[in-house]
Amino acid sequence: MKNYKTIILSNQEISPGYYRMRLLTPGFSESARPGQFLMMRVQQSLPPLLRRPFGIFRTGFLPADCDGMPPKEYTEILYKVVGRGTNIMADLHRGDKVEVLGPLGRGFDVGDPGEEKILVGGGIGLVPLYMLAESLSARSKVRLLMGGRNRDDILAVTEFERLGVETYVSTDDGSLGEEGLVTQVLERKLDKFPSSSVYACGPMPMLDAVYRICHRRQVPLQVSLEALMACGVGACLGCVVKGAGHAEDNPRYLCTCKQGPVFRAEQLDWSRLGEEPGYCEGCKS
Amino acid sequence: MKNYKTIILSNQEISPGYYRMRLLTPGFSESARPGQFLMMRVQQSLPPLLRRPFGIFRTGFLPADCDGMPPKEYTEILYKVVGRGTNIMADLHRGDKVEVLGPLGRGFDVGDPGEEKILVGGGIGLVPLYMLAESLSARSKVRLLMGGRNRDDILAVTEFERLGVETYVSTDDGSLGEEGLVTQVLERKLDKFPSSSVYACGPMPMLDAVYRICHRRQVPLQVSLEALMACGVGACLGCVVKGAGHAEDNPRYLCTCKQGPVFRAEQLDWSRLGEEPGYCEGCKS
Amino acid sequence: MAVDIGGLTLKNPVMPASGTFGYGEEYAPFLDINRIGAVVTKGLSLKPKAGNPTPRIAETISGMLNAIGLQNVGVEDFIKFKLPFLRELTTPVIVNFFGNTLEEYGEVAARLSEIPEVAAVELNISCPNVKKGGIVFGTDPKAAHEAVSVVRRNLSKPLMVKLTPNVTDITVIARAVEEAGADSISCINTITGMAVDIKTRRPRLANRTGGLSGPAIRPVALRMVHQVVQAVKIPVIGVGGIVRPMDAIEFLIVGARAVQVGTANFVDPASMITIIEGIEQFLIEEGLKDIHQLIGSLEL
Amino acid sequence: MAVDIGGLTLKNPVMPASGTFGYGEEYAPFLDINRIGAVVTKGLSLKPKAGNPTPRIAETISGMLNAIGLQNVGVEDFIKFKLPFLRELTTPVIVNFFGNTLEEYGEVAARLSEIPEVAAVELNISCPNVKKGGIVFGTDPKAAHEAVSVVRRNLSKPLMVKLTPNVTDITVIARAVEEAGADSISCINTITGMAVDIKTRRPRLANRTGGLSGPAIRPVALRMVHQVVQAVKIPVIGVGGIVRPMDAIEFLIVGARAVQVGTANFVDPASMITIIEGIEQFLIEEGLKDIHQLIGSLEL
Ligand SMILES: Cc1cc2nc3c(=O)[nH]c(=O)nc-3n(C[C@H](O)[C@H](O)[C@H](O)COP(=O)(O)OP(=O)(O)OC[C@H]3O[C@@H](n4cnc5c(N)ncnc54)[C@H](O)[C@@H]3O)c2cc1C
Ligand SMILES: Cc1cc2nc3c(=O)[nH]c(=O)nc-3n(C[C@H](O)[C@H](O)[C@H](O)COP(=O)(O)OP(=O)(O)OC[C@H]3O[C@@H](n4cnc5c(N)ncnc54)[C@H](O)[C@@H]3O)c2cc1C
Ligand SMILES: Cc1cc2nc3c(=O)[nH]c(=O)nc-3n(C[C@H](O)[C@H](O)[C@H](O)COP(=O)(O)O)c2cc1C
Ligand SMILES: Cc1cc2nc3c(=O)[nH]c(=O)nc-3n(C[C@H](O)[C@H](O)[C@H](O)COP(=O)(O)O)c2cc1C
Ligand code: FES
Ligand code: FES
Repeated sequence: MKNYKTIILSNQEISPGYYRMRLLTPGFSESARPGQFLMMRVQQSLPPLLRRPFGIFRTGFLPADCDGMPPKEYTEILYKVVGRGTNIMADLHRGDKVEVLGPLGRGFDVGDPGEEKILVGGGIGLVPLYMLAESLSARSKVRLLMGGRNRDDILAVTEFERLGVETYVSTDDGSLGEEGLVTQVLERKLDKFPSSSVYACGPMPMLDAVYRICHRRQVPLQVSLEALMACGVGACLGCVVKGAGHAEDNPRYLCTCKQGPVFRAEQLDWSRLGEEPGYCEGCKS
Repeated sequence: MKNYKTIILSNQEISPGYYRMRLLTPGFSESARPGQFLMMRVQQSLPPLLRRPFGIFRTGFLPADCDGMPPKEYTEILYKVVGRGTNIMADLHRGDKVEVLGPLGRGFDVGDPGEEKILVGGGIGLVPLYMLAESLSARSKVRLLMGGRNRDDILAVTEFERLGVETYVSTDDGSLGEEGLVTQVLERKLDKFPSSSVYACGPMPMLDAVYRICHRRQVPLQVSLEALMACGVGACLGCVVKGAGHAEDNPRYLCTCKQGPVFRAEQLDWSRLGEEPGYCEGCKS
Repeated sequence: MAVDIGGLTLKNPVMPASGTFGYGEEYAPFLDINRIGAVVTKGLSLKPKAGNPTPRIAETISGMLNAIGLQNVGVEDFIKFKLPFLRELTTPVIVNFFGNTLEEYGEVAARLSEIPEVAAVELNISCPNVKKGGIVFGTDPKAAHEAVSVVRRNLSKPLMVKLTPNVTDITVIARAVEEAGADSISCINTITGMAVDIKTRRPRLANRTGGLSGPAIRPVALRMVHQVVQAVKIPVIGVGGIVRPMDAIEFLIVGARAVQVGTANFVDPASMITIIEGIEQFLIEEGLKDIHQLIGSLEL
Repeated sequence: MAVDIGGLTLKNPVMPASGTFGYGEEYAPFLDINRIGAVVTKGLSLKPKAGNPTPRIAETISGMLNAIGLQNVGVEDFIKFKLPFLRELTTPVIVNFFGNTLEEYGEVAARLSEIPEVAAVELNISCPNVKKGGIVFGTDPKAAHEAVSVVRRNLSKPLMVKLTPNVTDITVIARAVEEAGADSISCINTITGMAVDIKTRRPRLANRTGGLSGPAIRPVALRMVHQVVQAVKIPVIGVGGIVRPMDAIEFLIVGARAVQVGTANFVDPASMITIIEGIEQFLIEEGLKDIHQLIGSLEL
């Protein structure tokens, strides 16, 4: 965990409105766990005032230079352009300076080896699942159910396949893969592999539906949430989400940045999570 | 007078810390008079909030394209990088969008033909004198006394020479031209050509000294002043300067943007002008 | 887009904030003034006023400080030199004014009542830059009531009263002003602020402090407009940090009947036109037939 | 760089603003906490407090709104879970606290007095986000006097009192607080503001309004610190929109004995270190041997 004052190695549009940014981050990957995130300062001058949170897509090493320099460690994020900050990011180039704080938060609990694992990604919610798939796929059968509104929202699936993950794509308009909701695919897979555990990230309505499916079938579920964040480190208490047992007269708030962003489904109060304003608007829009 | 939403044709460092920017401004030069200025919005996003005022250095036409398009009219400014706004400007490139409001203010009164004219420029204060020299040099003998701290502050002198203007350069450190203050040169020239009229623009202490010299010798003087400006059009009353006869109990303020930036020396209250805070700090630093 | 702001109907809810649009003519070359809802003039007093020493303005982060000190030509010169331009406009003219004493408030009001071209007046009881009078009237409910009452008695035109944000509870002042006979309330004026040049160690303004305006103050202005809308029955005009159409829309949503655009005029002289067009566009996008479906439509 | 802030000497005048630095440990990975003048904790109450519903934060132009609602672990859990980390620090710990009633203020003060690791306390009579109590104490001089008196009687440590900017005249509150026995005053807390999502037409904060912080409010904070410095004899700690060294220097010049850095911690967790180094650098550049030559050196 540290503030990396670093530079961009590349920043490319990978699908309309979606970008992939690679950052130089020596020492980052040793500590980064699947499901963690970073807080990015998109430019030195203000505004925007606050940093923006992004899931860590993956980390890696550039091959060593001919001149004998050690291999360079990098971190990749995938992001969707939704507002002021991400618009500025889309204009950045190789060599531009940025600052990232991380890795932050609690990632996924990888669970027992051998168990079947189903990963459910909705649009940009795919991001934290890649490193999870990397660490799961060595020890378990992993299936990725990837959903989006249309083909543009389906990202990086071939990279999951390269890890040996079985992938199933669905889109609302049928422009890629099966036509329909990713949750319909999930129901079918759970019919077939009822003892799987599920890991999900995506828009809140999707997570809500996934929760209801898993809850009904008593399948263990971990979700990665989004929230508006100011600090990302547990200091401001701006990013809280209602924990299980929350009530007006007995409020129980959990910090998304510090106690999350990944939660076991049982930790959360699902009663109104689906309609929580301000959550995951980036994904919804 | 209008708000030109236009683009930059070129933007180059012409001396350390000084830039020359050329803007596409169809229709601008018909109305631009020597000594007028424009208000530039340095970028579409805020901050900086306010526009920045810059003297009009010159206007001109690009040669007509081969494809038969009409010649393109442009406007040039010269600026010194002193703070936030000018730093942003220095980073702009050909094709970048900017907005300029102008031409604004009252320019120089060119006076009678045949009279000897002495132009006194201090550093970036040279800017409004070029178009003045253009219009004077056809009808009068024109001398430019150009002063600066060191050689870097001496700008565009050869361009004045091309107009047939006799130029005399002085620098505080003697790194270019004569060593000494431009006001010493002025005294010598006035000894020789006592019936000249003087036009000056530069740092406030310089203008103050020029005023005292001209006042003593009863030589007509016009000065171009700087002031902090918000609107540039006479609406905010932020840019005022003390007029002749100003007193605590009988305050007389003149708008630098609308009644100036060029004033006849008699219009102003010179008693404390030299120590006016906030004036021409850009030139001083 | 037409709205009624207390006895005066405007063709659209966008007008300049006093002091940022001169007497109208200064901006005539840059926009079609007849397209805006109304013109609001620089604050007038009985006698001409010279204003404060310089520097009078300072840029801050996303805002600016000003201590103009209400420099103005006075009512008589206004009539002589500024009215001829305004008379030719088809859009209504709202004259902003202030006084140093209760009597002066009354006198200016009476004089303005005689001018047919003045469609309404905006009474400034809130300028932080006048040492005498000014500040007291706007921050004390009794004084505010008194000032408004005097003006009301001397005035035969719609009366808009402009409130200062530099108070503990703006609703108390708003109610006092309503009770004293205001037809509408505009808020907010600038928030008193300060900036220092660390090199010279002097205040950036000769007057030491000045009024903060611009986008920086918008959240504070919006909160106060929201409070005032709930406290009074007369129309409220929202002012403070409006730069983009969406900023104006925020104010309309919390219940402002119209908005004033101030500092933004300096940034882009055509801002008001952009804002008018942006609101029209928004109504279409949201399927709203009438601007009144937007005004006060805040979901709680 | 050492300064005395009313019975407590700090090695330098830079500390975090309450609520933006958690209980210290959250930021430990990002800066050497022992280099800052003091740690100031998130506001504590007698019992744990859950805070407001979400959304609790919204970004604004050059600022942010928050309505956390003073969520905190309560005094006892603070002692049990948060103090162990703070105990290991060599830099002094200032505990910020508040109460819902006068009795609670007294009780927390008494409890904090017993903790040797607490070097001083900061009494928050100014948070705009607590409906009960809070706001009343900070905006009324009598209530402020009473609250401070109760705390004073129960406290055996240096007492800093934090003022709200949401008042007509902050000097009245400052003097009341001084008279009641405060050792120092910190100001300002956030300015109440609001923002609306024009698409959903809902307030961006579940609490509707929240406190505005960040660079946008700096000119207002600086003005108030300037006023308070002139109104009282006890040391004043400047807070509000400090991001860069030059911002802190502005506050020192108008007379702040020390400064607190709030929202800037979110932007750059090392801001306080940068600010400390920047002030040191400035003293050298300006040829000042002692920071007291800078403090209050405003030229008028
Ligand atoms: C732990 C975490 C991980 C995330 N990972 C990714 C990722 O890998 N890729 C990606 O594209 N996005 C991710 N997001 C969302 C991303 O942070 C926001 O899309 C981004 O901050 C929007 O910034 P902006 O300035 O472009 O938008 P703004 O102009 O600030 O807002 C535009 C819209 O985005 C919404 N929004 C703003 N901030 C957030 C936020 N923190 N969370 C959710 N919605 C927000 C707003 O409500 C608004 O509707 C993540 C968010 C969190 C909390
Ligand atoms: C009528 C007029 C014509 C001008 N012509 C030119 C020109 O041709 N070339 C040129 O380089 N500069 C010119 N200036 C000065 C120029 O406007 C400022 O240097 C510029 O606005 C500084 O902007 P900034 O954001 O870089 O500096 P800031 O960060 O805003 O300030 C940096 C320093 O510049 C000073 N400054 C800021 N604004 C002004 C201003 N309006 N006038 C004087 N000093 C200011 C500040 O006091 C400060 O010391 C002119 C000013 C006026 C009023
Ligand atoms: C330079 C300047 C001069 C002003 N003069 C007046 C005035 O004469 N009378 C008045 O009521 N308000 C005056 N104001 C306040 C504005 O009308 C407005 O209330 C304030 O600027 C907030 O709006 P804004 O953020 O859109 O600028 C002035 C503001 C500025 C910036
Ligand atoms: C997220 C957040 C939480 C805050 N919590 C508290 C608090 O618990 N107690 C308090 O006295 N002030 C609290 N404040 C106010 C700050 O301490 C500070 O007074 C204010 O933010 C202005 O400073 P800044 O502009 O540097 O942020 C909080 C501010 C923020 C942004
Ligand atoms: S973002 Fe600040 S506590 Fe989570
Ligand atoms: S700059 Fe606004 S009146 Fe001159």
